[in-house]
Amino acid sequence: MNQPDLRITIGDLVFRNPVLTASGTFGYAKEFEPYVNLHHLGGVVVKGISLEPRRGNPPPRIVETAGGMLNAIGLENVGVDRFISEKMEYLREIGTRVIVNILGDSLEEYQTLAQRLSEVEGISALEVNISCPNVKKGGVAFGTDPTMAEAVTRAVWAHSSLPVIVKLSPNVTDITEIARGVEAGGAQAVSLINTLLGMAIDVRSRRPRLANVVGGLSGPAIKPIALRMVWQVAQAVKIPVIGIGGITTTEDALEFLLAGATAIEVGTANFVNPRASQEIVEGIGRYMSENRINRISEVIGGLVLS
Amino acid sequence: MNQPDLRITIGDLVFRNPVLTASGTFGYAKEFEPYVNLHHLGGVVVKGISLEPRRGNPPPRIVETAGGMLNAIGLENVGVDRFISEKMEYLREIGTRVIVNILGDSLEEYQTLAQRLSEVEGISALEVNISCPNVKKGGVAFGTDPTMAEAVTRAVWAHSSLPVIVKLSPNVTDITEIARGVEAGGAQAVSLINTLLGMAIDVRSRRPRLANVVGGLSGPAIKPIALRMVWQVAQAVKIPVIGIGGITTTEDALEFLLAGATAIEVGTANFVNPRASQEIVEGIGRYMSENRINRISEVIGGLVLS
Amino acid sequence: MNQFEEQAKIVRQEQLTPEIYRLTLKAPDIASNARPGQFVMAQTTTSYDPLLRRPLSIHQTIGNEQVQLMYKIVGKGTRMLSALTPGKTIQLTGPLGHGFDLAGKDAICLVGGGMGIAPLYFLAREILRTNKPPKCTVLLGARTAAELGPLPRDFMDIGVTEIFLATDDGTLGHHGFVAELLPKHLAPENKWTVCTCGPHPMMKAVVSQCRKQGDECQVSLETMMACGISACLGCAVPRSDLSGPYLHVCKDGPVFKADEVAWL
Amino acid sequence: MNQFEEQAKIVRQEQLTPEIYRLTLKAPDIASNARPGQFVMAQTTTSYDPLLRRPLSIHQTIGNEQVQLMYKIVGKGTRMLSALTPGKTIQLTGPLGHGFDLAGKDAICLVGGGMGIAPLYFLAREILRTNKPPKCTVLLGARTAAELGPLPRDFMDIGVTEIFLATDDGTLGHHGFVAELLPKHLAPENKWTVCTCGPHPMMKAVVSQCRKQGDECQVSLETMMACGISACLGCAVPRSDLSGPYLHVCKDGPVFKADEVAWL
Ligand SMILES: Cc1cc2nc3c(=O)[nH]c(=O)nc-3n(C[C@H](O)[C@H](O)[C@H](O)COP(=O)(O)OP(=O)(O)OC[C@H]3O[C@@H](n4cnc5c(N)ncnc54)[C@H](O)[C@@H]3O)c2cc1C
Ligand SMILES: Cc1cc2nc3c(=O)[nH]c(=O)nc-3n(C[C@H](O)[C@H](O)[C@H](O)COP(=O)(O)OP(=O)(O)OC[C@H]3O[C@@H](n4cnc5c(N)ncnc54)[C@H](O)[C@@H]3O)c2cc1C
Ligand SMILES: Cc1cc2nc3c(=O)[nH]c(=O)nc-3n(C[C@H](O)[C@H](O)[C@H](O)COP(=O)(O)O)c2cc1C
Ligand SMILES: Cc1cc2nc3c(=O)[nH]c(=O)nc-3n(C[C@H](O)[C@H](O)[C@H](O)COP(=O)(O)O)c2cc1C
Ligand code: FES
Ligand code: FES
Repeated sequence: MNQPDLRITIGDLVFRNPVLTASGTFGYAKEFEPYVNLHHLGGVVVKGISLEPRRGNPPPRIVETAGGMLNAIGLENVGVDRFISEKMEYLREIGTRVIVNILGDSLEEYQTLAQRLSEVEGISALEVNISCPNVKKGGVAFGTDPTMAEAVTRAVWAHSSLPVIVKLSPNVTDITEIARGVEAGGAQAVSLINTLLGMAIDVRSRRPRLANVVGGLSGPAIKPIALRMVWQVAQAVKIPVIGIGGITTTEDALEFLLAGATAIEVGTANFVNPRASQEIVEGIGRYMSENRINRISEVIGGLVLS
Repeated sequence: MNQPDLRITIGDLVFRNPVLTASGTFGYAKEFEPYVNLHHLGGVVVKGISLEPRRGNPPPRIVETAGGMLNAIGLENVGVDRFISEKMEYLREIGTRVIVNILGDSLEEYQTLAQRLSEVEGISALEVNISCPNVKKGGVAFGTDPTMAEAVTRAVWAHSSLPVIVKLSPNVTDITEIARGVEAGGAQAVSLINTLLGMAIDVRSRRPRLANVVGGLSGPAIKPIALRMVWQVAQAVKIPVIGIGGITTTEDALEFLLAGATAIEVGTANFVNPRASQEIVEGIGRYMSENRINRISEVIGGLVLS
Repeated sequence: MNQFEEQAKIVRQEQLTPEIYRLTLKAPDIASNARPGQFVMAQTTTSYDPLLRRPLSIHQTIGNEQVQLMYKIVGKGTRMLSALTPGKTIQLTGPLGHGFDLAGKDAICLVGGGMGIAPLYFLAREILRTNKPPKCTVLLGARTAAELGPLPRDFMDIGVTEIFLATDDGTLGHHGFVAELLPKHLAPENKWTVCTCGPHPMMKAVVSQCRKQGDECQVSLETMMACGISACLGCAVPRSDLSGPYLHVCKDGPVFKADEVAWL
Repeated sequence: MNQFEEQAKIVRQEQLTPEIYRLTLKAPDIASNARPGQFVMAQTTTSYDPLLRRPLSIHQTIGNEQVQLMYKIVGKGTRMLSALTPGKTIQLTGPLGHGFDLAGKDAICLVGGGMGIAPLYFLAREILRTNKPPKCTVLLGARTAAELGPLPRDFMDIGVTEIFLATDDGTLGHHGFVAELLPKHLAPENKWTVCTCGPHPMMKAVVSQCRKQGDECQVSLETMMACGISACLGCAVPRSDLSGPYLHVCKDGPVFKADEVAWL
């Protein structure tokens, strides 16, 4: 039998395989050079970039929970200028697709970021993080209202030559509504889920365990929720869906593909095992060979309902 | 030092201590007689009761996940008539408060249930499960819309002499909105959270692991989300909040009390350790003695923010 | 209800085959109340992953003090259980469910497959102890000889004389399925009660053969279980007529009359 | 970057005190690249609870083959680690972060408290090996004598001659805090470099004493860590002027010049 074909397509972009790394969990890729053959990955999504550099939240910023972790990094990043001047040179040479995750507090910020990054060589797509609060609209997250989500998508899309992936927040009543808004706004794909808002308290000090009080829950604990949302969204929109949330093993990745995800992103698992992303690429290949599956498209959406 | 005073009040009801058991995880209490001194508990909330008996969903109905479990029992129950004739006799004698969890597919069903149960001796309060789909409104859950949530609350309240606790679904964008709706509808208290909607797939058979495809996620995995919601709701409403979600140890219970919960319910932990609820009662007492806390009210809402 | 929650100290942890272990626990309340076919919910770890306890049949009781379990490593929980060493303590809830019903039966045949053999050993001991004269035929099946490990010997050691084996690959006894041994070894002049436990397809074949022969059949079912104590309602199985309320394996079973439940 | 991911086989697991363990692992890539003050991220279980690996300092390397860790049981992760037996394998990432900077220092004083002593042993060995003549004073503190276990002896065995102890309860050495030993034992005629690792309040006191004496001070900090490899940005600590971007312990540290970071 031939080598199985793991390639997937999002918009006009072909990816070597469906395994990407999730924003904020893979640094700017260089951090993983000792552990992963970066060019074996489908792509990397870099840490969220804003217009201006951000310090992020004060520590403590992370706390472990049952089967997961909370983070309140607060979107610490070097800002778009330093990102372009300091990080892109390396990223252009890693031999895989680079997706830049962007975030802003206003439509204008998203637009400017989209514009700036479209001029930069070596970027395959933008992933728009819409979980951030809209400062102008009283801090309600862009990602919790379908109209606002559509507006951000349109703003980015109109100001960029790059394919636009919009990353959805799970902290909503009906994620398919948001996904449809984003699709209408011109997104080439949606990725989901971002973290679930959570909290932990130290009963000895009676204080929150995170200086920011609340943080984002990620890791295996959230996988069932993420998988359900990916399945719902895959049925609700026509654009490709990228599944994220607790993916740690090959089996986890396959669950998301079967539920209808065209690709997946490995997040917190990179912290637990820095080789996780590459091991999942290899694992999917093995699964396909063992089950005599030639193309990954035969797996995607392959869930059997009786 | 005196014995610490663990009593709490919800409406006019005094509870021996803040530890209740969550609906659907404690049967009709009798199942736990070999393991727990039922009269040591603050109260028990019995399995959700509907007007007619329900078969529930076909098996498989449960699957374990990282730090949690999914269930799709499908609200199997004996119906209100058999509940009253077969279960209440025992429940009247257990020496603790009995709260009956009710569910329906329409406002009328909730009303009728409220009416029927108000006539029954030995029931301290009703807990209204509003996570169920409203059959008349196209299956959207009562619990995801503040107006609908208010309407159910009002319907139950108007047809019952019993205090009404409304149990909130976490599958919403802003749980404080729903809580405020419910408060406006006349609820004496809110309890939260119910399960988060999730899913799991068996990659070998390519089938969902639950016959119902999706199910409710519970257990330690969801604790950070539940705690965050309880904290938010405790700030948003004036009525007491009952905290639920992944509570397994005394520390977990204390986290919820510090976040502002007046009482807590122990759920999935009853499956993992049938003595969990009683151990938490004992643990809270010990914590108070060790920290020279006389009254539980000194713990409730005691979170320190700097 | 004679159910108990015990802090059970591990007395012995024996590895019988690469995958099969026998665990001896000190749990006097459970030991002195257990009946063949009943099970326990066993804690495998203090971690939250895996979260739930695991249902395991009682393989035998030793005096009124000890409970023995026999289990196969199939996943995280059983693997963690196998890593525990003597002196450590685990929580055990039991004895749970309804066991086999032997009242007034005289010719009894036990048909076990794989780990389903575990509870049948306890049952065989009970039959040999109480039935006078004991008439107990034992048919054991497995995929391959190694999977049976010391089990056939164990049955012989307690005095079972009629014991016949089958392996899917023919490495021991009959080459084929254990259900195929029934017509050969159950003399039609007796009114047999067949007690079976094992993989679903095996039990289905046994039930169908019993129907043909007109023998009564009791089956021990397995489902996913969250609680084991009738609280979660997770262990539902359909009744034979596929209607009415579901049966619950942890309370109505795990042993059922074959005709009570549906064989899909 | 000289960082490696190794499947490290457990060579020895020694219990030194009721709570303190010493773990020897075969991890040649890490062993041959480690510098004193660096750490590893160690897997403690294959379960998802606890989920994250644990940061542990390198206590010493043995030849170019083995890495030794010394840890105290304080929670789930360290408890699970202590249950692992020789022959088992755990994943290890390292060596991570920046160690102590000894370039051009001649009079070095190591001040350790509790488990903070673990990396100082590796450091002492390195000083004795490279500094000619070695001038290495070691001050060790703990709550009580038992907590120090065999550590003072270990330092003497490798040739440290100037070693002074302090315990909070006076059960061994100076009755009081280890920082109080600094003025007495650091001869003012030398230009000392103090290297310290231990509980935050202890290090704060050491830093403050060093400032008074005009001695250079290097501190090894601890924070919660999810990744250890500069990917999560969880290990932030504020700079001494409390402004500008945060420092990250796993990358910019764990060893910092005392003046780089804020002492709140
Ligand atoms: C009443 C009863 C008695 C039992 N007695 C024994 C016994 O004496 N010896 C023994 O070895 N096993 C027995 N089992 C089965 C045993 O409970 C499972 O093998 C065990 O729970 C698996 O746990 P795990 O974490 O190792 O595997 P998991 O990682 O949980 O699962 C591994 C695989 O086994 C499947 N599985 C898990 N649990 C069950 C289950 N309860 N039923 C069917 N499939 C399952 C899973 O779907 C998965 O594919 C019994 C089960 C029941 C319900
Ligand atoms: C660079 C570095 C090197 C270290 N070297 C050593 C060493 O050589 N030997 C050793 O015994 N320990 C060392 N530690 C500390 C060690 O990592 C923690 O003790 C361990 O992670 C606790 O895990 P646990 O699961 O047992 O405890 P948990 O259950 O996670 O926590 C128990 C308690 O300890 C606190 N805690 C946990 N981790 C940390 C942390 N990283 N910093 C501060 N408080 C924490 C928790 O808040 C909690 O109160 C080091 C830490 C760092 C960052
Ligand atoms: C420490 C940390 C930092 C993160 N930073 C970002 C970010 O900058 N932008 C973003 O869109 N998502 C961010 N995420 C969310 C992840 O990309 C991912 O959506 C989420 O963690 C769920 O996946 P997981 O469970 O596999 O981690 C971050 C997550 C973690 C844990
Ligand atoms: C098996 C099972 C059955 C449940 N049945 C009900 C029910 O009938 N009515 C209800 O309001 N909640 C029901 N719940 C939800 C629990 O009461 C509780 O809100 C939820 O499980 C979260 O708490 P936990 O994480 O402590 O279990 C059920 C939960 C489980 C696991
Ligand atoms: S296993 Fe919970 S009811 Fe049977
Ligand atoms: S621990 Fe993750 S960046 Fe330092």
